[in-house]
Amino acid sequence: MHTSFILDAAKAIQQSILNNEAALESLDREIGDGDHYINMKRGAQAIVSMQEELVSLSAALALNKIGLKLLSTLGGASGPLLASFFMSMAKQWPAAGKADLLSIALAFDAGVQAIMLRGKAGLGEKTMLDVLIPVSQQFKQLAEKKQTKAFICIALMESAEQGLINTRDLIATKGRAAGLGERAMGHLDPGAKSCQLIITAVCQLALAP
Amino acid sequence: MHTSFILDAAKAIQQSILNNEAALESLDREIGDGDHYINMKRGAQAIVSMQEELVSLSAALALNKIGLKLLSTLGGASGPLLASFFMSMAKQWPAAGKADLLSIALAFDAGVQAIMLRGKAGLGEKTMLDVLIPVSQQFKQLAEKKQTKAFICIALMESAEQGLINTRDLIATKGRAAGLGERAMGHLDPGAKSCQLIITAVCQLALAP
Amino acid sequence: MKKFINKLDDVLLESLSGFAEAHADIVKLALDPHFLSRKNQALNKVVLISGGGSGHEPLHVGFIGYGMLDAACPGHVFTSPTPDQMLAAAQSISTNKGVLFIVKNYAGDVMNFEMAAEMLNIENATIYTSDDCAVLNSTYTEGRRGVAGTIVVEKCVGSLAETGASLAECKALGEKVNQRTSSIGVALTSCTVPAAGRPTFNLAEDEIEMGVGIHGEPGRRRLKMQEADAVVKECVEAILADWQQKQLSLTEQHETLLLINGFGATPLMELYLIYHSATKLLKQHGICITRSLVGNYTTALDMAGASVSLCLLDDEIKYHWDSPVHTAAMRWKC
Amino acid sequence: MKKFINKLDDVLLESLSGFAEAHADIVKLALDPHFLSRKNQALNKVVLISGGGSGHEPLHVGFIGYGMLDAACPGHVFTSPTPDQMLAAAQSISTNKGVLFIVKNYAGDVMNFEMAAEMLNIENATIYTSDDCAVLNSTYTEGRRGVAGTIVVEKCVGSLAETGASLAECKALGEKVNQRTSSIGVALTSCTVPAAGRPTFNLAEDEIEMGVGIHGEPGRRRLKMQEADAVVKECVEAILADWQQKQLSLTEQHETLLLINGFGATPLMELYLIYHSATKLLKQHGICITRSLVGNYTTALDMAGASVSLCLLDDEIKYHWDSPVHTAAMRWKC
Ligand SMILES: Nc1ncnc2c1ncn2[C@@H]1O[C@H](COP(=O)(O)OP(=O)(O)O)[C@@H](O)[C@H]1O
Ligand SMILES: Nc1ncnc2c1ncn2[C@@H]1O[C@H](COP(=O)(O)OP(=O)(O)O)[C@@H](O)[C@H]1O
Ligand SMILES: [Mg+2]
Ligand SMILES: [Mg+2]
Ligand SMILES: [Mg+2]
Ligand SMILES: [Mg+2]
Repeated sequence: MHTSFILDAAKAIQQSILNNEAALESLDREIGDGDHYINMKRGAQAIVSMQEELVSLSAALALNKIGLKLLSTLGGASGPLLASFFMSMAKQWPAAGKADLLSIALAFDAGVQAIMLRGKAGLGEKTMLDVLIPVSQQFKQLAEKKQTKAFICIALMESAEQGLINTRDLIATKGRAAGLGERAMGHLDPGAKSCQLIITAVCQLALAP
Repeated sequence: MHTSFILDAAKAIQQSILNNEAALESLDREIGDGDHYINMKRGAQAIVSMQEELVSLSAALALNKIGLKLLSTLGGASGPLLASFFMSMAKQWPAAGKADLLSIALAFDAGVQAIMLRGKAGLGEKTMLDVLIPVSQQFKQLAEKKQTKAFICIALMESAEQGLINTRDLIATKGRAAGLGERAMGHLDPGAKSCQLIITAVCQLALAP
Repeated sequence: MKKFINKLDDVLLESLSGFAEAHADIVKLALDPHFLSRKNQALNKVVLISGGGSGHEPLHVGFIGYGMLDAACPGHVFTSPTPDQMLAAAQSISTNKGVLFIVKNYAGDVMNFEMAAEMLNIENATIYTSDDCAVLNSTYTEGRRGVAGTIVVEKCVGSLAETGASLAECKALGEKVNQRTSSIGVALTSCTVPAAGRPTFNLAEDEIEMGVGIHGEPGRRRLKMQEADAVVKECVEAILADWQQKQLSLTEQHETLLLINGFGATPLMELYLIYHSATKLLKQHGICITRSLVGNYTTALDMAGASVSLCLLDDEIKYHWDSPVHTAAMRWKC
Repeated sequence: MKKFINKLDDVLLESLSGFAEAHADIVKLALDPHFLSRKNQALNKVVLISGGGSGHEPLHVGFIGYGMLDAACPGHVFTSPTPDQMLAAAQSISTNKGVLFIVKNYAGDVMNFEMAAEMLNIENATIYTSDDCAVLNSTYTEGRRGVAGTIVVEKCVGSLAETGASLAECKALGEKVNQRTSSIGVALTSCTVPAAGRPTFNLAEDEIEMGVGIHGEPGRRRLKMQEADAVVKECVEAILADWQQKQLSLTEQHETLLLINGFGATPLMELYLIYHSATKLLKQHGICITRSLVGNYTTALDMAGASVSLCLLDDEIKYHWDSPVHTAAMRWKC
């Protein structure tokens, strides 16, 4: 994977976030404080504006810079979490020319682990991890089985979708919705929704001819 | 006129004010601060509660007590004005047995003069005086001409109604509406409305068999 | 209407009781007729008494205390207090220096205080505040309204009275401060008088009322909501035009006090944004701001909106503004 | 949505600029990353830094100054600040006593401050405030939220830090105050985040949200509007139940601080009515109130509503609450 792919992915993610304003905004209004869309929009905008600065860097360096940028622009709960994801993923990122799907999956998994560590959270707590953990596990498994990129991308999009849907009937035990008890049930988690959008945007880009 | 008439009049006035809540309230909301109905209601309630205290007094003393009570319960612009009206009217009130219509008209006029003095206002300033001044003038004229009580009552009710309607197209130069300029046009003055209600209630009572 | 109240008739008394309890170190509450006064009354000073309809809190009760008012007479919501309140307050505090009433220039307040003054057998005088420059044709009417600038008058006269100055001196300073202060307010929403149960006026979702009074009286004009800078520009220009009309001349070394007052429901975040906007614009007009006050000081119940007040300082006013004050709503240097 | 703003993107900076201009005698504003700090930094004291999403003003910027915070890092509206802000603030102030972060216990705030703390090469510690007893099942979750009680923590720790106390001592006092303080809030209306342009949640004309968070997070339950005494009763009982759970024992001579905090759009008149109601109820429970604070101190933009906080004082807390403080929003004895 080249840096140019990362830059294109950033643009695709930004577009996807902008297209889903209503959903992101209303989800966080329902069980949070209503700023998640604005945060994600600000973060995506900041990354897209880095194009020039990133284009000449290696993928690992670019991912690290992205993490740092998110750390200083996103804010909220998603800021340090997504920043940690990118910075940890960057650390594990395979060297140029060695970026096979399995090593990318392992780097991705390192990112997800960093979120778990930072957020002290796991599966089933009604957070972005309910999308990221299953996606990461499946990514590793399918890459180990040497499935094609296309197969993997489709599977991950489905997995993300499923993870997102799973958050609907969970009681939140982390994040702002944790106070809600049963009242959080019936609502998707906003952070899970953005992660699903991000994964879908990247997979679709990877699928494009 | 006996004190018992005054007490009955107080009840009739209170009833009329309560019946006209919507009108009084909305007029003062439109060109004032929205409290006129509440003020009048509180004032009327206070007077009606004085029944026992007043019943054994002369009409003049009762009217003076009413003025003092209004002074300490009404508040707002209408408080000192209506209080001055009653206190001045009380001073001019004819002695028991001498309460012919002309002397009552003169006492009423003394009350209206007191309002003019206290409020530094006259005709055409979009206040309660636009009802009270014409009513007072007509009262004096008709009483001088020795018209019957019934004739006078009907004439005063008409005059009050006309005075009230006249306030509609005036620009206010006194009271809270004075800042409004042309925007006050098209609205009746709330204080004029209560005075019209008061005069009508008293006249109707006087007309009753 | 949703408000924290029990019975409508008890709102005022329960609220005043809470105020007196929360600030029992500074004030005490007298009942029937109602007024609040300093817990420890200073002797040998002019007694400063203000008052007016309730619903503008902290005005006036929040300004009772050392360096400011001696007593305040709260009326019902938006309704002037009655003369018996002012009489009782004045009579309960006896000094040999006389009583100075500070009254916002509204027909109701003026007449009720006037009657109290006539009935009072103690030497007294009255200052009428009239800083509101919103109403354009005020020269043809009974005059301008007193709004947020009243605080500056109360603060400065309060400080002077503390020095043992005479009634005439206190009145003169108050009138000077009033003359040098102009204000104008803007409403984004109406307020709701508890007893009325519904908004006093209606503004469309994109309308604002320029020049609104602190009781929700309609103002100068109704206009479409605009960006803050445009709204504040109209306020600042109205004030500066008023200064010109008042022939307040600005020397090279002039200093001013800028007061951004919230009407009750506008967040501090926006009040400070207005402050920033006003300073930018005033600087463009060569105005030098050296004192400031930002917050909810003269409110209109739950109205969203704010007013801008500007006071042209001189050494005397500045001295008395800066001097120690210890009240519930304003406290410094002690 | 009608608000005094120019461009959405500029709200925060313009508002902070106004704040810094209006209080230039106390604070200064640093840009990129944004933070505010004392104009005259005291040396030889623990550096107290707080921060959080904006929209709660005067919290935290209004509490920078002598006797309270050294710096505050404001995030976007309702969004935690980012670690670079805390780093810059901490690095700009150098004393040899270390840095104490005071953080309201929200996932976002916790993680951003945590990352800053990890990256900071100065000795530091963190206090997490968690006075909100609204959330019933908080033991199963990541914990209770920090709300208006945070002010009491900042005031007391601020006072102690001024004496030259150590980082550990400051942290210990802050944690004690937090432990002895419980709060719960009620919303009558939602708030509107400027960038969202619409209310965060919807309440019917006769509904209230009991236990609401200061970002409009849903609370304990939604109920029909009732008279103030009934609403306040539920708040007071929630607090006393929480004290029991915390095993705070009340001696004969106990003293408490009662804080009635407005969320932004509720008039002072109602806040004092709540204060009166709360004192009545607390007295019935044998609670003795000897300190009080009533006003808009920890707001939620333009939300109508209020919170009740009760702090069980001891001699140390009382001493530090009473000690001089000079900030934009709280000032006494100096
Ligand atoms: N401890 C945590 N672990 C993982 N994800 C979390 C955690 N806390 C919050 N989140 C995620 O963050 C999202 C909220 O992000 P955002 O709205 O930007 O921040 P905030 O909650 O501070 O307003 C939640 O929907 C959830 O997915
Ligand atoms: N100077 C005045 N002279 C005569 N009547 C006046 C004067 N000022 C006000 N009023 C009357 O008082 C009425 C308003 O009374 P009210 O609403 O009770 O008091 P406020 O205006 O103080 O709220 C006006 O409608 C007007 O009729
Ligand atoms: Mg959020
Ligand atoms: Mg009125
Ligand atoms: Mg009134
Ligand atoms: Mg947030």
